[in-house]
Amino acid sequence: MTVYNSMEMMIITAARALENGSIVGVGTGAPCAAAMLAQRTSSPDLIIIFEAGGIDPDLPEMPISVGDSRTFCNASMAGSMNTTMSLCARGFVDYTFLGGAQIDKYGNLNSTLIGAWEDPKVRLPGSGGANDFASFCRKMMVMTPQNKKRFVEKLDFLTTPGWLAGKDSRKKSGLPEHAGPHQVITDMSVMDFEQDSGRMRVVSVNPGYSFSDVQANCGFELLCATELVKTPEPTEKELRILREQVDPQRIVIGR
Amino acid sequence: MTVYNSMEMMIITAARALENGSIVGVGTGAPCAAAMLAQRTSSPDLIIIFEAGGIDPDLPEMPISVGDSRTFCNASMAGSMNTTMSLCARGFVDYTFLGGAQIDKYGNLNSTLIGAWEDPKVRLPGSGGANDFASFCRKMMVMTPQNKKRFVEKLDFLTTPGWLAGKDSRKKSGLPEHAGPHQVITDMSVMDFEQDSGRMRVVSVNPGYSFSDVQANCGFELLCATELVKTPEPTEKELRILREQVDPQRIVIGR
Amino acid sequence: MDIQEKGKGPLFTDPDPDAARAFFMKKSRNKTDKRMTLKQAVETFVQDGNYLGIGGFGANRTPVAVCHEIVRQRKKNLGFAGHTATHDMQILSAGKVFNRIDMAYGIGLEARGLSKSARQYMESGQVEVCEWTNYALSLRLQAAAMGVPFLPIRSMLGTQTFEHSGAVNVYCPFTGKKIVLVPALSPDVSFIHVHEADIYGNGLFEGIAVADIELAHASKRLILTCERLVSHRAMTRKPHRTDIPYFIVDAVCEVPFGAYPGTMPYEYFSDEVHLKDWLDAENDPEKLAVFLQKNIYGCEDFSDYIQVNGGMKRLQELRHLELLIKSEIKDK
Amino acid sequence: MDIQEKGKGPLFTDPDPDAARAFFMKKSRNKTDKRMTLKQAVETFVQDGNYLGIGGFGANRTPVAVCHEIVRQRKKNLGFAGHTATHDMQILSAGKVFNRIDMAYGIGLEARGLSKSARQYMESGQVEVCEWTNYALSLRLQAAAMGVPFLPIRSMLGTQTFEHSGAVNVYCPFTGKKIVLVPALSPDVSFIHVHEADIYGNGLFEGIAVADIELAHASKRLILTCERLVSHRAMTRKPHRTDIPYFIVDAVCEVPFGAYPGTMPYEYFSDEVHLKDWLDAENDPEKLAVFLQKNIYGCEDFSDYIQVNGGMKRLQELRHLELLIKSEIKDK
Repeated sequence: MTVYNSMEMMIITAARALENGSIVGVGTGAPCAAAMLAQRTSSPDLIIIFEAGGIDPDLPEMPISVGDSRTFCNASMAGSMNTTMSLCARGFVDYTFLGGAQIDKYGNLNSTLIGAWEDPKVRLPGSGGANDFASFCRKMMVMTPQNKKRFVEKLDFLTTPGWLAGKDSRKKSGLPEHAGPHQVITDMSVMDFEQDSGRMRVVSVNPGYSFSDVQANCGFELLCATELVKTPEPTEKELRILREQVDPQRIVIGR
Repeated sequence: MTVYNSMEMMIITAARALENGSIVGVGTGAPCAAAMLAQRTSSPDLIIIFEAGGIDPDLPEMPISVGDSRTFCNASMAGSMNTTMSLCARGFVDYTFLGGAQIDKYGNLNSTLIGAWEDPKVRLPGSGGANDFASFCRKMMVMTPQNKKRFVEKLDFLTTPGWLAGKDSRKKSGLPEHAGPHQVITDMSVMDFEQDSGRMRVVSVNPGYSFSDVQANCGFELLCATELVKTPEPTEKELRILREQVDPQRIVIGR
Repeated sequence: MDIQEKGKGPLFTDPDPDAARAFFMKKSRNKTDKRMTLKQAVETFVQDGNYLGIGGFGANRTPVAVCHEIVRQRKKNLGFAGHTATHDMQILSAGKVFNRIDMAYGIGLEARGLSKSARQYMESGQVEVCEWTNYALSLRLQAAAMGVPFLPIRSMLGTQTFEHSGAVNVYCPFTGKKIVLVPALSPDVSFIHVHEADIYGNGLFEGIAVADIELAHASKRLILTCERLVSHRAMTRKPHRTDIPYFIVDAVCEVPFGAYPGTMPYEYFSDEVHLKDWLDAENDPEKLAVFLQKNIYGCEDFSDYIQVNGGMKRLQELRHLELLIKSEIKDK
Repeated sequence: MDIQEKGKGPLFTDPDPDAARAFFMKKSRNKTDKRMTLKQAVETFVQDGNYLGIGGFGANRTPVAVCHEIVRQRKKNLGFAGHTATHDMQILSAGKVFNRIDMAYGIGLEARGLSKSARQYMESGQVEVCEWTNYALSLRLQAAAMGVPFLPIRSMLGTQTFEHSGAVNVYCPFTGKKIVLVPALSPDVSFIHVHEADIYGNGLFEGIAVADIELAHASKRLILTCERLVSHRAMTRKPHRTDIPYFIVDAVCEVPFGAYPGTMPYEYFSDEVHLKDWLDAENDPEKLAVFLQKNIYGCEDFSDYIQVNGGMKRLQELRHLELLIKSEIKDK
């Protein structure tokens, strides 16, 4: 029987979600690994772009920075931040992967601070390009470990927009149409967002986990798909390519 | 005694007006000849820029188009229209030369049409970059033949801003500060604009002309400087450089 | 937003970025071989009534071959953005293929004179006009390229150019000063002539960019004509030189000398003799008809047109002019 | 303009383009030899209390040498724009030289971890913060570069990032939809590290531009550090490669490896070992003091710093890493 760790499972699940022939805006780490794996498995025509200006690189290895030379290695274009952000704003970017210290039931993210604005317990990096990507890109993906510290009823700070206070509220906000949270991939489950309410909903659980395990590790009430399925396990091929070609130094999958 | 034609006189007078170490945005023809002459006489450090993106070229000959290859020949930069216009908007461009079919007493220009908008007698090219240059550049210069058809009480169409309805009106309009009409150079005289009113004023008359000649060839009432002087005549050196180095084919001075 | 004044001019295109998003979301991102003949490209992507964007400036790096093909195919009721439209407008006017124009500069050929065809067509009442400035049109394209509905500009204020434009002015919330907002402009289809392109549509040009980067991204469809095709490898070896990324491009047409009789930087200078012939022909309708038959309607494609006007020998002379090389070779 | 909502964040700079115009009008346009030592340049152009702009992205083509010099000269009460400020912010925080920041991304070093110095300094209450996104800061610089008081952006809406920013939102006069306006940002002085520059200040870089073109034009004063000086002739031979025109530049400092320990495209890769040493040193105040003494305060200039960290031998390894060349040479 195949042995793999939860990070490998998350990356492989994310890779499968990326439609061939689409464009994904990624950062470093797990999301980049997922995109590179997708290119080598189900989505050979997946196009990767980076916030700092790298467009359609042929990644020789995982970049350390969103702006290092790997991000435009043999690329179609080495542009600028405005090149990438303009493409996102015009609807050219189909997927983006974002994360944060906290996420709520509408997929809103906090990467700014823990505690109160006036006197934060912990100051975090801030939005970076996350708020822009989440505002512009069609489908926002989140990869994160499942626990109550991260999945909270109320964010300490709303850095990056999910469905805000529900789908209607995002529509009213003035944010671009045809964009919003799409999938949340954790070590226990895969979740999407209910059509009308925009609330997080468990659609599949990973091997060894049940819906109640997921709910028990979430700080807010989760919806459950009418037909809850098991998340398909990684194949030998996916694991081999991930380990040998995408992350041979185990920088991400070794965590 | 030196022989020269009125076009040569106008170009040489304009060249003398261009302060060394400043930046001038020019088009083709006489203004470009004036700038090239200035670089070869009184203003060796004059910088020329073109609307289409040519910045600080070493002009090998007079360009035929504001965007032809001469306009960025051995230039510091071959940029874009936005590069040039942004520099103008930020106050980097000290002079610009503009013209038109009609000019009024406040230095407003018409290059759009003759007759009425609804049914023009003659349709002209339009603003092009003139309205932008006149709005942004510090000192707008005009070189034009002096006659009543061109110097009119009321423009058929206000394409490009001079002092609008007077200095205050330009201030109130929202147009950038530190910019406006500076000098009008004709075959008969040199005119500036009165400090407070922004009305056109004759400051010097060319050899063989008097203020009344100028007024007689102007469709509106001109002001006259308290000390009206004679426009200095071209020197042999200026004429030689203009004829031999700037416009050897007499494209402009042959008109 | 409190509008202080509003231009009377018509908007020929929808400035709403969400409409553009809906279109771009469906546009293929695939790296497919996009080569076509120019005939195919214009047949496929230019529909009667479309709004066009034309690259270059004046007669410099202008996609002249595309203008010929549009006239040859006798397209109708087109609109276009005239930011220093010179020889291109002269061609389209001779063919009477458009009925509306966003006009910043047209009719004139800069220092060369005025085009009678363009002038008469503009005065004929057959063309609806909206007034702009060159920079305003450039910013309208940039707004569309950025996916925003407008951009601010500090020119046009206090003039009739504003009154007859489609712009508005408002008070700036940060400075309290009046400022103009120009609406985004998304052409249905645009044409840009570049030096090099690969078969997927990555494009590169030399010299000034004018407003071509903005135009490329603003346009729903984009046809690149190029002096020469190069390998994808050659493009990706120097990604910082790519001016246009492949996935915004719909067709790639290799059209050597595609900017003739205009200038192509470092390749060939404008053919002033031929451009003068154009202007002269316009003085007499019958002369013009013959001229158009000879140079456009009677030509199978653009290479015929080049042949008719001196072919390689003439182009060699224009190359020398462009590179400031004296054509005469002294006898030894 | 009817403001719907207004961010609570402070504006550290004046967004009025007329104020910038008054400054730029007086700036010399002369082609003078602008070479200086970095020490001179920072002494001359960086005053306590200035607002800084720092080029590059993350630790890529970042003017690290300038950050060292600012700390070495113990500047005080500076402000700066943190658009993906990583190692640069780490250095400035260790030196405690700033007291306000426009923050889009900071503290973190991307995948490398978080800087304790930066975090503790940001949590110390000594730093006034205004929240932004990376794109918002890039557009704020672009607005200043364009000489307009603001630019529109469709992100930030509905979030606390907006609430704690200095932006406003309004209804678009063309679409009726809500849109955010971000105010222009003009740094007092900025620093950009490029591959090549001439003595007048024309600058050229390879690879991604990030927001450096916008930053260069937005800034009142601009210091270029370059890997190598080249002749003015060499620059003007390919004017379409010039990224920064000379007359917006105040000083040109030739600082080879000036982006070390960050990446310089096609020249050298980041020194991850040294960057880890930085992060480790921050775990213990005394260790950090010793580390800073060794790497900054105790160094005469940046070349000392390079020497202290392995000099040419290490840089050769980093060059191989950057070019994906295996360093080991097999025995024949």
